[in-house]
Amino acid sequence: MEIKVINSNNTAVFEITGEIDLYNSPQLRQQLTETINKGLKFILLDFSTVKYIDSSGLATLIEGLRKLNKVKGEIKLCCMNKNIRDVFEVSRLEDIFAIYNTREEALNDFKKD
Amino acid sequence: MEIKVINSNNTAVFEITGEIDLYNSPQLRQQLTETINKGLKFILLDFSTVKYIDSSGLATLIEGLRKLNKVKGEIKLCCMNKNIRDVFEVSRLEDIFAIYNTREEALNDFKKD
Amino acid sequence: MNSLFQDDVITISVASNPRFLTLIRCMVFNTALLLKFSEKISREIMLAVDEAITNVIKHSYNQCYEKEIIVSLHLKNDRLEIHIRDYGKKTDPSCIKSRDLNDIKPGGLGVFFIRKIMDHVEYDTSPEEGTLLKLIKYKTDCGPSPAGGHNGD
Amino acid sequence: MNSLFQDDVITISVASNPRFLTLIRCMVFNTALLLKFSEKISREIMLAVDEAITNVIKHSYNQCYEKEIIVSLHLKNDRLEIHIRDYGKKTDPSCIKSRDLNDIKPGGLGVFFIRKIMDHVEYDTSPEEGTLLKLIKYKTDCGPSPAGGHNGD
Ligand SMILES: Nc1ncnc2c1ncn2[C@@H]1O[C@H](COP(=O)(O)OP(=O)(O)O)[C@@H](O)[C@H]1O
Ligand SMILES: Nc1ncnc2c1ncn2[C@@H]1O[C@H](COP(=O)(O)OP(=O)(O)O)[C@@H](O)[C@H]1O
Repeated sequence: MEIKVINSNNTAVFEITGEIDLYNSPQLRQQLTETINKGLKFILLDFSTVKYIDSSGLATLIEGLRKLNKVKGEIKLCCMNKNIRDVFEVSRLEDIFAIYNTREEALNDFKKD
Repeated sequence: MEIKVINSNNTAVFEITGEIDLYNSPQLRQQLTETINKGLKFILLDFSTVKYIDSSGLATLIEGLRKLNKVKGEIKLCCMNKNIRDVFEVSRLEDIFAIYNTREEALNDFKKD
Repeated sequence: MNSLFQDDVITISVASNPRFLTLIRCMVFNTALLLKFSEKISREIMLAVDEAITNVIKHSYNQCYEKEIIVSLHLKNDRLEIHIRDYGKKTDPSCIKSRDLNDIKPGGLGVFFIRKIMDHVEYDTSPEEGTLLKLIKYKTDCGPSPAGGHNGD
Repeated sequence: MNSLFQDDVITISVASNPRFLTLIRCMVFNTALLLKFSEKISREIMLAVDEAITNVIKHSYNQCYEKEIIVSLHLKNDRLEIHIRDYGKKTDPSCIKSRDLNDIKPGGLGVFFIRKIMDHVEYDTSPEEGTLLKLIKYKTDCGPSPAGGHNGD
């Protein structure tokens, strides 16, 4: 898995490539923590090139969601393929995470003031 | 592996999907033999969706080439991705087979009279 | 489909290191495809096995990465049977439960996926050392009825 | 890269049925990627192993599909070592030769690919039953010089 982080103002976009499992999720967790600690409160995870996610990856996302909620930040996800979407659907995390089709829609929807 | 054969006049186009190895090449061999036995002498193999080929697949192609040569027919290949092309290059079969980038180029180049 | 697969068993032995999960996944996914499960179901079976091995690494082996895991894939005409053998800490199978989906917290989804996806899930702790987890997925129309499918969940 | 891989061995046991070649391929390809071989080299290693197993099925086991093949992948820091064990007919290794590329005929390319791709190819017929084929691919700059790379070919 590779993560490219693009920061601008208080928003960070994560471009994630590859598989998110028990092996890779610590790296995602660390990247999320670092970003939140830097004070960025709006995080968009672009899933365009994510090929796989399991419960270790989902747990990491839920952790990130909780941390951001505490600081009145937001986490959004976009550009999931059908296979990834299915995993969110089955685990009913579709209702918990804000999931968008495109990066633009997601970015425009951050509730900044 | 799946093969879809499209016949028109004395030309057959094989649309091959998947991997060509010891398991699948008998199916390709059979399809080639049937087609040649039907009297079709110009055969184009479209490799667009071929993901893998090994020496069993190459042997099958060489067999087809020989059979067609005997009846003054032709076999042509087109639309290989880089990985497949590499296998032809390394085994020096690039010089033996007529390989084209597009289906149109290949079809136009059959030496029919 | 004829009886070609009746006796085929594929066995993979691998260290309990998460970096090898990806290898087991491609093996399981492609085996399911060979058995003519749909791509969607094959992907689900792959996820269930990934979760089961993740749990072996985390819970049976306490994140110790040098222990042995043996995965065997039993190809049957009507089903794919997957055995996951570890030599780690045993747990009372009745304690291995998925969490309530309404309780949003990290963790606790692995067992949910395993039970949701597979038709049969059995933790056999009878071996002297470790556990043998048996997972079964039936081909459509060969398995138990949907109502009885997610056994004991 | 540190010494994480020093002792890792992955073992796969499978029937000598060509339909399982695709499983071994994905395993080998992904293992090579894990070891940080490039995608191109990983693909080549996958081809070499495919050819070696194809030959076991064809020549050692005479197309009998119910025999056992054991593939073990030894992950080392400087190389990937692949052992292919069969329990079939032994052959004098000096008879296992690739054909002249200028002689265009079906067949005879498998051994060519194996020797071209791998840095070390050794047919060990010393086991009481069958053959152990050892294939080694070194990481760039860790192996023998290119001139000496395609040993004995
Ligand atoms: N192989 C196992 N050995 C022992 N306990 C297990 C095993 N698998 C699951 N468990 C128990 O079941 C619980 C739920 O597992 P799971 O749904 O995978 O979530 P998580 O592992 O994230 O806690 C675990 O917390 C653990 O207590
Ligand atoms: N594993 C093996 N056991 C016995 N003989 C082998 C083995 N591999 C290769 N050979 C011999 O080497 C020859 C060349 O092999 P190869 O290049 O794979 O071509 P092919 O198998 O198409 O003949 C074979 O014809 C066979 O005689």
